[in-house]
Amino acid sequence: MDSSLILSNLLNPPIIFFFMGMFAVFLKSDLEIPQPLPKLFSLYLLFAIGFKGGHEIHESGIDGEVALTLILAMVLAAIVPIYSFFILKLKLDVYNAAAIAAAYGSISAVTFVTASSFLNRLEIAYGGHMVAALALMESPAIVIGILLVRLFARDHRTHERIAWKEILREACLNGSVFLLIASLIAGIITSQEGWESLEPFTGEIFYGVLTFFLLDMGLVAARQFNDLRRGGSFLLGFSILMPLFNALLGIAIAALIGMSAGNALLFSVLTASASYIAVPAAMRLTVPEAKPSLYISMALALTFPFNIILGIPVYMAIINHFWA
Amino acid sequence: MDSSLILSNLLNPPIIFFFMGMFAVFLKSDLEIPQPLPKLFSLYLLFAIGFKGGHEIHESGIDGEVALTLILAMVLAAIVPIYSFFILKLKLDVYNAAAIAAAYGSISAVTFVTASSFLNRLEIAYGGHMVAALALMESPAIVIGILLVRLFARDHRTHERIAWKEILREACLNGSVFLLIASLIAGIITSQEGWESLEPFTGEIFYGVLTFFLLDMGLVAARQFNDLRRGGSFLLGFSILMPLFNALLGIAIAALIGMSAGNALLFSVLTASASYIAVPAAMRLTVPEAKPSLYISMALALTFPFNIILGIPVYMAIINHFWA
Amino acid sequence: MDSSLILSNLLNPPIIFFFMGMFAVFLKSDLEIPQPLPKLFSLYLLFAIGFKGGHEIHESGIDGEVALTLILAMVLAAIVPIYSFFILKLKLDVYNAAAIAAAYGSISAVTFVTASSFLNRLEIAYGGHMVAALALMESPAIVIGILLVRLFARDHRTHERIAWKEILREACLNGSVFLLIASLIAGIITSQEGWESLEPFTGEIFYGVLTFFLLDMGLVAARQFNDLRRGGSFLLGFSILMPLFNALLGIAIAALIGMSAGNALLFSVLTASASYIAVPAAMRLTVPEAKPSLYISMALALTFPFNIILGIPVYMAIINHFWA
Amino acid sequence: MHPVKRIEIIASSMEQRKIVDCLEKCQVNGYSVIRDVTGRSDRGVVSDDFDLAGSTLSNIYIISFCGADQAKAVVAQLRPILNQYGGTCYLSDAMEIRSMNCVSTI
Amino acid sequence: MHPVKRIEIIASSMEQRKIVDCLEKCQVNGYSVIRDVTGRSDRGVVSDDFDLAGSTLSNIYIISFCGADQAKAVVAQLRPILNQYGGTCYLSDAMEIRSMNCVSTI
Amino acid sequence: MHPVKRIEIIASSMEQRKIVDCLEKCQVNGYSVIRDVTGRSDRGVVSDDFDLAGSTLSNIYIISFCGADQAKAVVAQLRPILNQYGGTCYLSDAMEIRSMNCVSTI
Ligand SMILES: Nc1ncnc2c1ncn2[C@@H]1O[C@H](COP(=O)(O)O)[C@@H](O)[C@H]1O
Ligand SMILES: Nc1ncnc2c1ncn2[C@@H]1O[C@H](COP(=O)(O)O)[C@@H](O)[C@H]1O
Ligand SMILES: Nc1ncnc2c1ncn2[C@@H]1O[C@H](COP(=O)(O)O)[C@@H](O)[C@H]1O
Ligand code: NA
Ligand code: NA
Ligand code: NA
Repeated sequence: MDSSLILSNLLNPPIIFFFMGMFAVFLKSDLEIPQPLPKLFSLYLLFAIGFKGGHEIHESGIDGEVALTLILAMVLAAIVPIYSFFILKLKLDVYNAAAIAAAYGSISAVTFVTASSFLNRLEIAYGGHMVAALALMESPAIVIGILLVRLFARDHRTHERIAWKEILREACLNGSVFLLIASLIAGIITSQEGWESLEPFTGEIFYGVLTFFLLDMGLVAARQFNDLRRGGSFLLGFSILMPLFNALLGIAIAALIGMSAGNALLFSVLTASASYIAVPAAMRLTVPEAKPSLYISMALALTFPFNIILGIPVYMAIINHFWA
Repeated sequence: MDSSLILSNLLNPPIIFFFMGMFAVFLKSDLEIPQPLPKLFSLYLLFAIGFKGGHEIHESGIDGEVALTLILAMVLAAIVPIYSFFILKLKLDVYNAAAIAAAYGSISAVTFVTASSFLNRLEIAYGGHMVAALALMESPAIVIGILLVRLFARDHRTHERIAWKEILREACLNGSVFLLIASLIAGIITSQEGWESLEPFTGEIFYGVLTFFLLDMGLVAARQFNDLRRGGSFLLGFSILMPLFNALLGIAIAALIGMSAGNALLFSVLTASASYIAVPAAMRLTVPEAKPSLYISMALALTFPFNIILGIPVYMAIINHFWA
Repeated sequence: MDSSLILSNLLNPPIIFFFMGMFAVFLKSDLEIPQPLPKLFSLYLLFAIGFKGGHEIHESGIDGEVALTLILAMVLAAIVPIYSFFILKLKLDVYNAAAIAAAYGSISAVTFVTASSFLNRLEIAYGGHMVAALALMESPAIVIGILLVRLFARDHRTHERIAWKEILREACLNGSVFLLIASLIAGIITSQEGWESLEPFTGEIFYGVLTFFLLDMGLVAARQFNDLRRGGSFLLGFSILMPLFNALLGIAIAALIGMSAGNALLFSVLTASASYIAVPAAMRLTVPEAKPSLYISMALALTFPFNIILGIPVYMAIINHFWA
Repeated sequence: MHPVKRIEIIASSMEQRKIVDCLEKCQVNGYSVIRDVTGRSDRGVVSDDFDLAGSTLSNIYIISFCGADQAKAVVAQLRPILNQYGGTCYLSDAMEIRSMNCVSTI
Repeated sequence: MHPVKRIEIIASSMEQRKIVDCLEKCQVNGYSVIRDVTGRSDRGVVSDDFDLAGSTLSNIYIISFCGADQAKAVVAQLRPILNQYGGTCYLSDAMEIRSMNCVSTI
Repeated sequence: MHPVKRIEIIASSMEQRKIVDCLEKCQVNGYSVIRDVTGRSDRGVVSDDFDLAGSTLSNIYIISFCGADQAKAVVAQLRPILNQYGGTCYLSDAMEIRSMNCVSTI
């Protein structure tokens, strides 16, 4: 396998600064990036990636592959939580199993952004519709997670009606998804001129903002390490092996429908990544019995670093191998 | 009339994102841009527009037209509130009429910035002294508003002396006006080299920051819609027709003194726009009897969107028609 | 002496805006740049200066002069507080004398950044290792300051053990030092490609962010002026003459070991500048008897403006004179 | 000066709308909200680390001074919300310094 | 431990200077200020939506613990300010845990 | 509803870790933290002007509601920390509105 991809990824500013953030916590430095600065960076990244995705869709148009990709993305986001749930139930109660399963069915936008900047660096093209896939994969897993609790938690407060309206709004219209879709649409409908006028903002400083943001993510991820220990080796193994398996599944499907190498990487990263923002927010409301510290720390302190540090270059190497 | 100007304005990223912000509120998405991020964007915009204006004054010098424009700008800012007041008094008490009149005599810096970026896009030149007009028009309306209350509110606490010192400081030295004037002066006195060193900061990312800021303004404006209903149709009509009338007045004066098309647009936008920041702050102190929800919602939720969405391209079309 | 250097420095946007910030406070404008925006700017500046420094070290390698510079920098940071202490003890108690001495032995990163952008403007090269010197000079002065209190404060709570671990962590791993060193290392180990991808972020907008940050520093410095009065003319004199003397000492050492003109300026600025962030934080914990208002106002409201407004061009003129 | 009750509510910022509606339903028209509050309870730690893009997972602190009867009504209305979504509420005593503000009415 | 009064003041951030001066005039040298407080009163909603550029229209929450006599003086001084510019003030009881800090004097 | 003690602690944000550890050592598992508090005491003014890069010199406000016995333990543990590093602490009375949250246990 092409280990130079891993090395070059490691020496990439965003990844270096992610490590620096982790070191800061381990060395007990008081470095911190206070709110709402991380919020600013993440708003910016969603805005930029959405707008660029929309512009590319505008350029390339929508065809059969695009539609198929989007449908398969949503199907995967619904299936992954189901088999994850049954694996997790071997060791956990229904509530925690369902919440973790939902997290792994959903996606992490930061992992996606990191993968797309990895592709930019290698000058491998990818379609703007992958951003649409990103937006569409956030919600199905949440709905499946709630249904799993309903079906398998016998003693669940069945007299309480689920506030589906509120949950679906949270799942489909939470700020991140909304901003992503809004930027995507803006990118599609804006004029060439409008696109060019934003280019210095969405393009040139993008990499720098990502670097700064990953510094913060390093701090945040490292702060979750303590919570990990309580999880035990079963959950540790799950946090690494499940994304790996999901990525391979994603690559297989990408190969089947003949995606380009760039799209295949993003597709595998979407299936491999786990949500630590939208899903926790939704689960808090609907499955308060599940421990947030558990699913947040797994998705954020293990799966996320694994994906951005090793996962992305490894998946790329596999894709390069089979696509060549 | 040239309807393509309206359409091309609508497909412009700042305007698209303004709509997206409004949609987010209507769809009850939880998207928000927390403080002090909007403050950062507005500080940046004032800084950039002031510095650019100053640089252009430095290049072109000051002549008779410039002086005349600045004087007329201040005169207009003092006259508009007077006739607005008498119209408003038909339906409102003295306090609210005076406060709203002051808002419409004063200006909205965001509307001005949006208009100037509209001109940049069309590659129509404008003078840096229009930024000086922007700075000068904020205060006179406030003073007139307070005088109107003094003169017409019979039962007003006349034993209380007006704290003119505090009011004038608030009107002339509030942070926005100060930063604008400071940046203007900095642009005038800095060296060519100093100007170039800031260009990537004040120039290239300007459009992106404006887009982000208008996303927030869309959120904020839409949140004011509820308050509007209480205003009734008289105030709704006022919020649209008064800016239109004021813009036409501005265009007429611009034609009379022979301004260029670009300057004429900015002049009309200054007279047409209404303040929802500086004036409310000053009125809170001096006319506490007026309902802020009333004048803020009119200026922000109706006049502001009207101006940036329809007003600017319409005024431009009118100017194009007469200037041609 | 070359007075044109002083004038051209005064007309430089960062310096102009520093003055504007001071004026805003004197005129009682309500302009403010609320937290965490100043924090964002300072994080950015440390990140950019560290990363650029690291990249230059990567390009030029490390040689004897570099090692000698770093050693001398640390030695100076330890010696300056000692003679400062004995001068200050003429008028002050041990606690305040030691705290102020530590501040003047340590450095001000913002002064350094301003000096480096001054050099960029004049197109005078400097070595990336000067950033390493900046990072290394923060801690020694703190340790010396605490030792001075131990040695000279007879009635000091000697039964209390000094929490050296906590103090050293605060001195060597506080967020500013950590981010600077992390960025330096990142700049050294990243690939050429990684460096280029960040260039628009760390390079182009750098000057603009510095300008904005100095606007805030002007506000903050001016707010400290009231506290200055309590200090009396002895401390006023100290705040101007000590940096001047330290700068001359720095220049002499730079001449002795044959530094380039650019490095000599940065070296003199490091010795001349006084800390108003890291040292106060450390002194609060270890010498609570010292009045923060005293050492912060001296370092920030006098020494800092003196250095960035007059000091930097004057030191440069002296260096130009002798190096020619 | 007359006695009032101080109601302090700490809950997830996602519940702000519901809590404020509940206050207003009980005619409590005076309240203040402090955002970005972190904390800990039996349910675990609440930090602002995950307040990214659209999500605000940190807490709010709502304080309201009102009459004893209103406070009782608020507590009754609030209890089911706190039970379902989490959040804590405390009551204590205070004295109000009446201020006479002129308020215009349209 | 000895009894003190807790003074809580919520007002527009534009009034911070005036209120703090008033505290200091009454020898109340200990207070804390929380910024960016939003809220509602009979005068309407106060949000931080309009805190743009030079304007900060949101509220501040000032809390101060002091002796009963000082509290009385503060209330007397504060009343006209609150009447003119708005803002609310509440008093309640608390116990101070004395801490003995070394404070240098020059 | 049952009576509890309100503990209010205002201290430098650098002491947050120590204070929170102290609360947890006394089995006080419920508390809330407000950051970016400025203020003044006999030691001088604390502002957030110097909160640059790695330094956060402003204060935090910690509030915790707990039983009287726990409060006593906290005060005893806290006193030496406040004496050494500064910070103030106040106790007062409040009533807790019990909420019954379902909490999962693994
Ligand atoms: N005893 C307490 N004292 C102070 N704050 C508390 C207490 N219990 C809970 N909180 C706050 O209320 C939030 C929600 O509490 P809960 O609904 O119990 O999870 C927590 O995150 C804390 O910030
Ligand atoms: N009863 C109350 N309880 C809590 N906060 C209040 C209350 N009344 C007013 N406030 C706060 O004090 C601010 C100013 O009040 P006012 O001067 O009455 O407009 C309001 O914006 C609220 O944030
Ligand atoms: N009497 C008081 N009332 C309210 N806050 C106080 C009081 N005394 C001190 N503080 C706050 O507690 C912080 C630390 O106090 P100290 O340890 O006494 O310097 C101060 O900076 C204030 O924010
Ligand atoms: Na996934
Ligand atoms: Na106007
Ligand atoms: Na020094």
